[in-house]
Amino acid sequence: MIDVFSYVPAIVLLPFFSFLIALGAGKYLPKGGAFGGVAATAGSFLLSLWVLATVAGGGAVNRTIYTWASAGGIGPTDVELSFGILIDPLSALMLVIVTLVALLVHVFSLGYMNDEGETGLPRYYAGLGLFTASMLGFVVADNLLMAFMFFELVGLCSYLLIGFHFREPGPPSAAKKAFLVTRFGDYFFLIGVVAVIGTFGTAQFAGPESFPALADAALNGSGSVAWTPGGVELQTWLTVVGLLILGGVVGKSAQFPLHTWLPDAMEGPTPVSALIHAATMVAAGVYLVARMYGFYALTPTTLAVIAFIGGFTALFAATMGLVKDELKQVLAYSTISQYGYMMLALGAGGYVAAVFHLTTHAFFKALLFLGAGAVIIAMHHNEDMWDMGGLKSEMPVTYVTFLAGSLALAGIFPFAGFWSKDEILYEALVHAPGEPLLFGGYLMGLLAVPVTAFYTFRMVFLTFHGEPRSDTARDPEPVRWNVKGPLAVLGSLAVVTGLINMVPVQKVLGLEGIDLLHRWLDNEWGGIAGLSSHHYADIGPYSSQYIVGGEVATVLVGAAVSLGLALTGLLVAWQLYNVPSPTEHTAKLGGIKDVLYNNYYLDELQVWLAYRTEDVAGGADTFDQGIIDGVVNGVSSVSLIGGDRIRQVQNGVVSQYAALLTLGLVALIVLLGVTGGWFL
Amino acid sequence: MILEALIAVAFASALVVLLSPNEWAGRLAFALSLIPFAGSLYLWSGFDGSGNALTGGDIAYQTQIEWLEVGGRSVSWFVGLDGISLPLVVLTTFLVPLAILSAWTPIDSRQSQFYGLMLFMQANLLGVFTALDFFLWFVFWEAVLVPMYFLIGIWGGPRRKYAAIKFFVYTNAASLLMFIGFMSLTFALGDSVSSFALPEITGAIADGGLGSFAGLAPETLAMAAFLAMFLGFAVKVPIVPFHTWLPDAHVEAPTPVSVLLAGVLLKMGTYALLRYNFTMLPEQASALAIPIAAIAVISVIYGAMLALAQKDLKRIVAYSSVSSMGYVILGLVVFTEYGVGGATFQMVAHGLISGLMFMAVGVVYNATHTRMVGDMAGMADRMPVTVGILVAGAFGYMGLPLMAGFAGEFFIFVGSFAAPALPYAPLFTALAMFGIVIVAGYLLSAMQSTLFGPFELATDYEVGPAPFHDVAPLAVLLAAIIVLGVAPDIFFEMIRDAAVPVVEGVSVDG
Amino acid sequence: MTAVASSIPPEWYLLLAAAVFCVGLFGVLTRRDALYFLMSVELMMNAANINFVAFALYYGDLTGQVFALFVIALAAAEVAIGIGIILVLYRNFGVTDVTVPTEMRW
Amino acid sequence: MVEPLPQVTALLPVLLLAFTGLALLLVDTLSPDTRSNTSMAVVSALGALAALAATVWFVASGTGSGDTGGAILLFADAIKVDTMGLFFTAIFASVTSLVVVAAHDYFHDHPNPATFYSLTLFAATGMSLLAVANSLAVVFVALEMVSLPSYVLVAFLKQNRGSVEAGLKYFLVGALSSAIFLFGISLVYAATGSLMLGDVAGVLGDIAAGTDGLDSRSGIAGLGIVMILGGVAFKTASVPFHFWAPEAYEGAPAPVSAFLSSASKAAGFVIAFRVFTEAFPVGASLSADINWVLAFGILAAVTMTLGNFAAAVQEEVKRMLAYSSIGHAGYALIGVAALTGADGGAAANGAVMGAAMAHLLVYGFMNTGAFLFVAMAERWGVGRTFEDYAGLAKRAPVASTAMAVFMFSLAGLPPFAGFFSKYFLFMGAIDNGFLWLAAVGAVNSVISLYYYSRVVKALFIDDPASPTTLDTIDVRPTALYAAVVFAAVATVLLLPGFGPVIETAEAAASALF
Repeated sequence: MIDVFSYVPAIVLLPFFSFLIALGAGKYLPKGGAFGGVAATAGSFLLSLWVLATVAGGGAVNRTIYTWASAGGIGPTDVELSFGILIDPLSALMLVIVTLVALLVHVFSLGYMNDEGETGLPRYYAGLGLFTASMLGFVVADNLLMAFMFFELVGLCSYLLIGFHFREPGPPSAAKKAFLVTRFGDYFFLIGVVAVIGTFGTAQFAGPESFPALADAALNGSGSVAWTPGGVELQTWLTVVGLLILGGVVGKSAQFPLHTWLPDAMEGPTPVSALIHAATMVAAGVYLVARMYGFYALTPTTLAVIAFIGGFTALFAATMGLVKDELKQVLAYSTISQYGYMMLALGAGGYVAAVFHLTTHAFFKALLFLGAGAVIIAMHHNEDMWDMGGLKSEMPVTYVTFLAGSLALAGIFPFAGFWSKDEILYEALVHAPGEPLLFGGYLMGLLAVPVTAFYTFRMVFLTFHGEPRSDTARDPEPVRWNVKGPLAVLGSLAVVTGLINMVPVQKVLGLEGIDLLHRWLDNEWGGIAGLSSHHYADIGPYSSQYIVGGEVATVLVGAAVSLGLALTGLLVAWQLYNVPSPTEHTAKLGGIKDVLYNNYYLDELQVWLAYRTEDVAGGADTFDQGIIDGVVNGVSSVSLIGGDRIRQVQNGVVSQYAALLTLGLVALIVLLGVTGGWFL
Repeated sequence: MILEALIAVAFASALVVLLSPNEWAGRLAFALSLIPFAGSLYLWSGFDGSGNALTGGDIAYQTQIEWLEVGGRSVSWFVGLDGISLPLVVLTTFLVPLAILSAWTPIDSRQSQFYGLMLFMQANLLGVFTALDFFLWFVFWEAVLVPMYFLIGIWGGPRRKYAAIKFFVYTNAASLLMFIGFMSLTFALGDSVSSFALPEITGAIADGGLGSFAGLAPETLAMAAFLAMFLGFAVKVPIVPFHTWLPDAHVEAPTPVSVLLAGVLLKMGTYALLRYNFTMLPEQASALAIPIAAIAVISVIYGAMLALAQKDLKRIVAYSSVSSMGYVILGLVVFTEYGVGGATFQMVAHGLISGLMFMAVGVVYNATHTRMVGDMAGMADRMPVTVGILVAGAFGYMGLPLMAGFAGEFFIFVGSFAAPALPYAPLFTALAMFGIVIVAGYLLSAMQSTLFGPFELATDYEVGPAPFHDVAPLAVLLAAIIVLGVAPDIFFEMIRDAAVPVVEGVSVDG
Repeated sequence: MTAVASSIPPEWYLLLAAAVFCVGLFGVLTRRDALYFLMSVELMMNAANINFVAFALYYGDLTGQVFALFVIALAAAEVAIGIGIILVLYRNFGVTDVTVPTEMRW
Repeated sequence: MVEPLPQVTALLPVLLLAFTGLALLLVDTLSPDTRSNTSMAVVSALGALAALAATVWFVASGTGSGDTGGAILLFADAIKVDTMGLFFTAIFASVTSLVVVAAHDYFHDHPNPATFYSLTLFAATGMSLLAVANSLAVVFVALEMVSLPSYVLVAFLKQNRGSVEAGLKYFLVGALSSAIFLFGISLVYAATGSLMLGDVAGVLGDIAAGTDGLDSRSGIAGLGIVMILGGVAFKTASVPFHFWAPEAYEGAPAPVSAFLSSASKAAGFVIAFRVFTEAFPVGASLSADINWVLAFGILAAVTMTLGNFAAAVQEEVKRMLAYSSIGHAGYALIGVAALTGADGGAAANGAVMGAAMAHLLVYGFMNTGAFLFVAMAERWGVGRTFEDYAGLAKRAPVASTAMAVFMFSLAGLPPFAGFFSKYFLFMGAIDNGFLWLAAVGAVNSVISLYYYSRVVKALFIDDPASPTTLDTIDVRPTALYAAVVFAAVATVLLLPGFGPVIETAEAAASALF
């Protein structure tokens, strides 16, 4: 039996090689090195499936494969910084998702980039390859430091790909913003990493010597940590560390208040948006929390904060999605909103729910973006929905798949999104009592449901229904297999993914065992001790309470409420926009419209902050040149002036020389005489 | 005797190039500068030292020959390598050939003198990093000023004369202060030392050989000497507020000189701080831990803020060097293996990265004849490869993982966050870390406005891709940076080994 | 030695010499003519001679007296040189006033 | 070993110089038509070099040093040949040879250069005699032997107003100073009743111990000592007796300036070193309430400060060098200022005074070289200011490089000998606990770096005012070049070869304590 896990590095390295090939030889290869990328991601995908199968067969691994920096003292302890792989149900699942989406994006790019005659394709495919590789490296990371490093690399790739069209003014600025804002989050993440290593002497995710295990032991008194900052109580300190790491999550997963980079990131090519938002960069944040959930579960405050941020972001972003005119803008805010749901789930102790939504969202959001890409091709890169309309007859495949994705996003039964979102809300609901923050998060999450349904179908109707509102819409450019293929795959996934975890059905009908994902993440087929949902539930702070009657009742009520709300939103959208020639109704919102349209003026705020910082810098510069350097130059000029005074003594008249000479001598005599007492 | 041969070859080639005709001085210099590089690789391969050279570790390639005797103490030719000096020697011999390559385009007058001086400087730099006798070290230390003065003064920019004299006088003043400090320290040891060999002096101090001197009690004297030496080296590093000579020198100096100035000369200061202040007088260092850490943090943040305010690409990189050196100081003062080792590693890493940045900016300058952010835009359109490497280097500067800069900074942060020797260590570390945000801020802004967007150039030069011999060194540097970032242990292990005795110099309870 | 000479306490010789020295010094500081300057210097040297001679007598060893002769000879030589310089001074500047030549200053 | 040789041969260097001078004078007077500038220069150079050779040989063979039976006393102990004397004689001889060689080109069109050579050699003779004097009488006589020719040399260009003015000022200040010096000697004689250095020291000891009646003598002796100190200050161009120096060095022919600022200054220091150690030992003087160490300390600080600060703001290179040589006098004074009376301080005292001696030797080369470069510039006819020197390196790379070497060496930068000599001097001061003196020296050497580098900047960095300015450089004065290059080479080689110098100097100085 060959050990598949020894091939795990290959999953990461294959896309990396495609990066090297595209970068080095891309311009000599057909399609600008696209095939290399496709082949590489396909290989990674197959390997990932194999890994998944192996894990299903009971295998799991947590292995250090490379020592980055040899052991040395950091004060309280010695540490060794290393790279390794951690393959358990969670990471195996994530591997499959990432590689699949990456593969489809590569294929789609053939249609979106090559067929559209883009320049700089080698750079593009190199970027995709590196992006995929970084994300995969992040997924398999076995310790926080390695995770951070690939986390950062993901950021770099987002910079490169968002700024792909560097000759235009917009993309570079968007790329800069994306990197800067996430870097700001990563600053706290980095402090967190250092703090974890300093506190526990290790950054391992799994195993008895992992930092979640050590923290658990230290909290229940059966162990201790190497170091805590003087005077800080352990629980508090762990909360602080948790929140610090959360900073990185908030940045990458575009949670409030660091979400502002994501809409701008739409400047990147659409397939890149699909990759970033569905499966890689933005997913990384949530995945990180899930990865080290054993640590977060120990600190209720952190969980509550996560839940609240998530719920708030879900609603907040959804409202902004209401009024956008560009196709991708709507999708962008929906992404932010959906990741808010995942955060809510994690904060609510719904570990499985979060992973579930992460999975479904990965598929239907990739689908939506690629669909949007198809539309954009058809519309000759015009994204304004008010110029579209009536496309469903022109591009049926795109329409059907896009519709599936939209239904999933809106959380309509029985599409994937329904199951995952419903479970999130359920988890939040049952854990909410006695947790004000969590309850607030739940309410906002619930409120976001109709809003989501509304803006989703506003988008669908404006794009595909009604009369064409422009010439291009009347005669859209056809798309080829390399566009339809990925859409078809993802479309079907968007429909069926929900089946992997039909908890409500199980609970209502009592069908045991159909909650595959639960059992999967509970290590039923194998996994690593301490990384199971059960364990998390045990150490977590929450206990379930059913408001309405028993469990089943609660399930049904919860599902009914969320579905009902979703349908309401859908219907409103139907009323307003599913008409031959829809008109803008945003005016009805009055002042609120501007606020929403300008994203609550948060970008303005950040710009303002940036300018103030520059002012401070300018002041510092003035101070530096004026005062500090002034002193330096002052010393020299003072010396020279002194020299000029001194030379005046030498006035050329020899008699005065004689006089001064005599004076000097007398002075000496007097000095020595007085000190020596000669004259007594 | 290999070490001697290395330095001798460097001096000899300097002389040869100085006398060679201008036409092929550049090529000759490059060829000759490869010899020391090969030599240093050989030294690396055969390196068998362990421990710290000053605290009685096994010194590799050691030679000690009596030179002269003054004031009853002997001065000797005493050179050797340990885990701290070897990486810096390799760095020097590695950077010089590349710097010489990068000079082929911009240097178009008095080439033989230029390259001769470059090689002369290299010889002295090698001396600085290998000398283990105070006076021998001091000779090399001061001798570096002479070629630098000419290199800035003759081939520099418009205000080159001002910059050259400022650098010259300022750093020399610092050396004198340091000299007085160190001499008082030595003579306070009385007859317990019979030479100026640094290991002997370090040992004597460690054994409590310090007596009262010039009316100062031993503790007072040690503290005074520490401060004198610290201030002396602070100018060289440079640490805020003694940094103002640096931007002027960098802006005026021609590209290859900036490369060596940022890449190696600044490291002289931190290297000396490590050798003298932190290895010889650890108690004083840890007694002053808080103020030193404070100025380290100030250097990081203040330097970064200044860089944020600059419009001249070279000035930006210059100020960010000030910022990066702040990390090194922080790493030194925390007295942990990762802190001190990381600081030393950061010297090498920053040497490579800042070298790359200056070189890349220089290549752009060769094409555009301007370094002002406002004067150009969209350079990526005209010189893709150069810009690509420049961007990579910039990310390296921002501490992108798997590049050398991240390794150095991360080692320092890990080493300092929980350091017992420094009160409020987590606070200081967190503050210093914020530098990585600001550095991203100004580098990204500068790149966005100069490299990206639609191409435009204030001047009307025809801009095309840079010649091979301009781009090649950039690529080589980038490769080195990545290698060092992926496998820092190739240096870090030996560095840490040499750092352990330094760390043990301070006894921290708990 | 004669009774007179020995009966005078040595301090008096010192005072005399000092007085003469000061007179010379006063001349040097006040006179602007090179020749007066020269003479004043001679005076100062002779003040020294007084000491030598007197204390040679006081201590009863001849070194002082012999040295005084040397000094006189050297003074003569110095004057010779001085006159020569004053001569060329007169040729070039047309004066013997020492305060006139001030071309080089500061 | 030199044992078989009769004692008097120890004076060989002095005699060589003296006879060379006489020979030149003889030829010049007997057959004025056969003399030629070249032959004169060659003869005097040979004479000086012979003296140098003899000196070096003596030093090498340890003549007069402790390990070969100690100093050699001659002429009723009036002469004392020891290592220090020989060391300084070496300085005088080498400077003299450099100067006479350079003079050959400098005076190429002078009607009667012969007198120059003889006068120079007579002055040199006086200096070397000064170096071995063991009695205040001999000191004074030798001092005049140095001074009188020097006055004439400064005023050597009779038609040149500058030269004459310089000569006049030098003479007047010199005459006054030697009068003061002489009166000081007389007072010391009055207080101690002897002129022999050793005996004076003995009586001073008695006075300190108070073992004889007249304790007021310490006052008289003190007065005398301060006046003698004044004479020393004159020779070494130290404040407040420095006023002659800027004018004399600027107005005199450049070779003469070189000679005075290097050799004559060293002569002043040999007086200081010998008289103040052998006649007025530190310990005895201090216990007799005569704190001349403090006096020298003040002088050193003031002198180096005045010299360097004034030099920093000069427009003319030659005058800048003049002030810089005042500054260096200040440095060298540390050798007698940073002395300690504490018992057991002998070694440290020897160290610092030895460092001063070594500094003077190195200074002899680098400063002479610098002035000879100025001589070359005057020979070329380029102007005197920094601006006039702009871009010279383009036309005269070798000479300019040599000048750069001198400047950096004077500034105390490696890899030049000035580095060691200066830093060892500061080190000696610190060793004796005179941190403040070292600090003042440090500040000053920073200033000096500024103005020395101005010259280098002019030569190498600045561009000539107009392309034609450099056309005046149409000759290559061989002898001048030879002298300058030789001085430069010596300045460089003395860094690696500093060992023998400093060790000899220290040994010689330590022998005095």
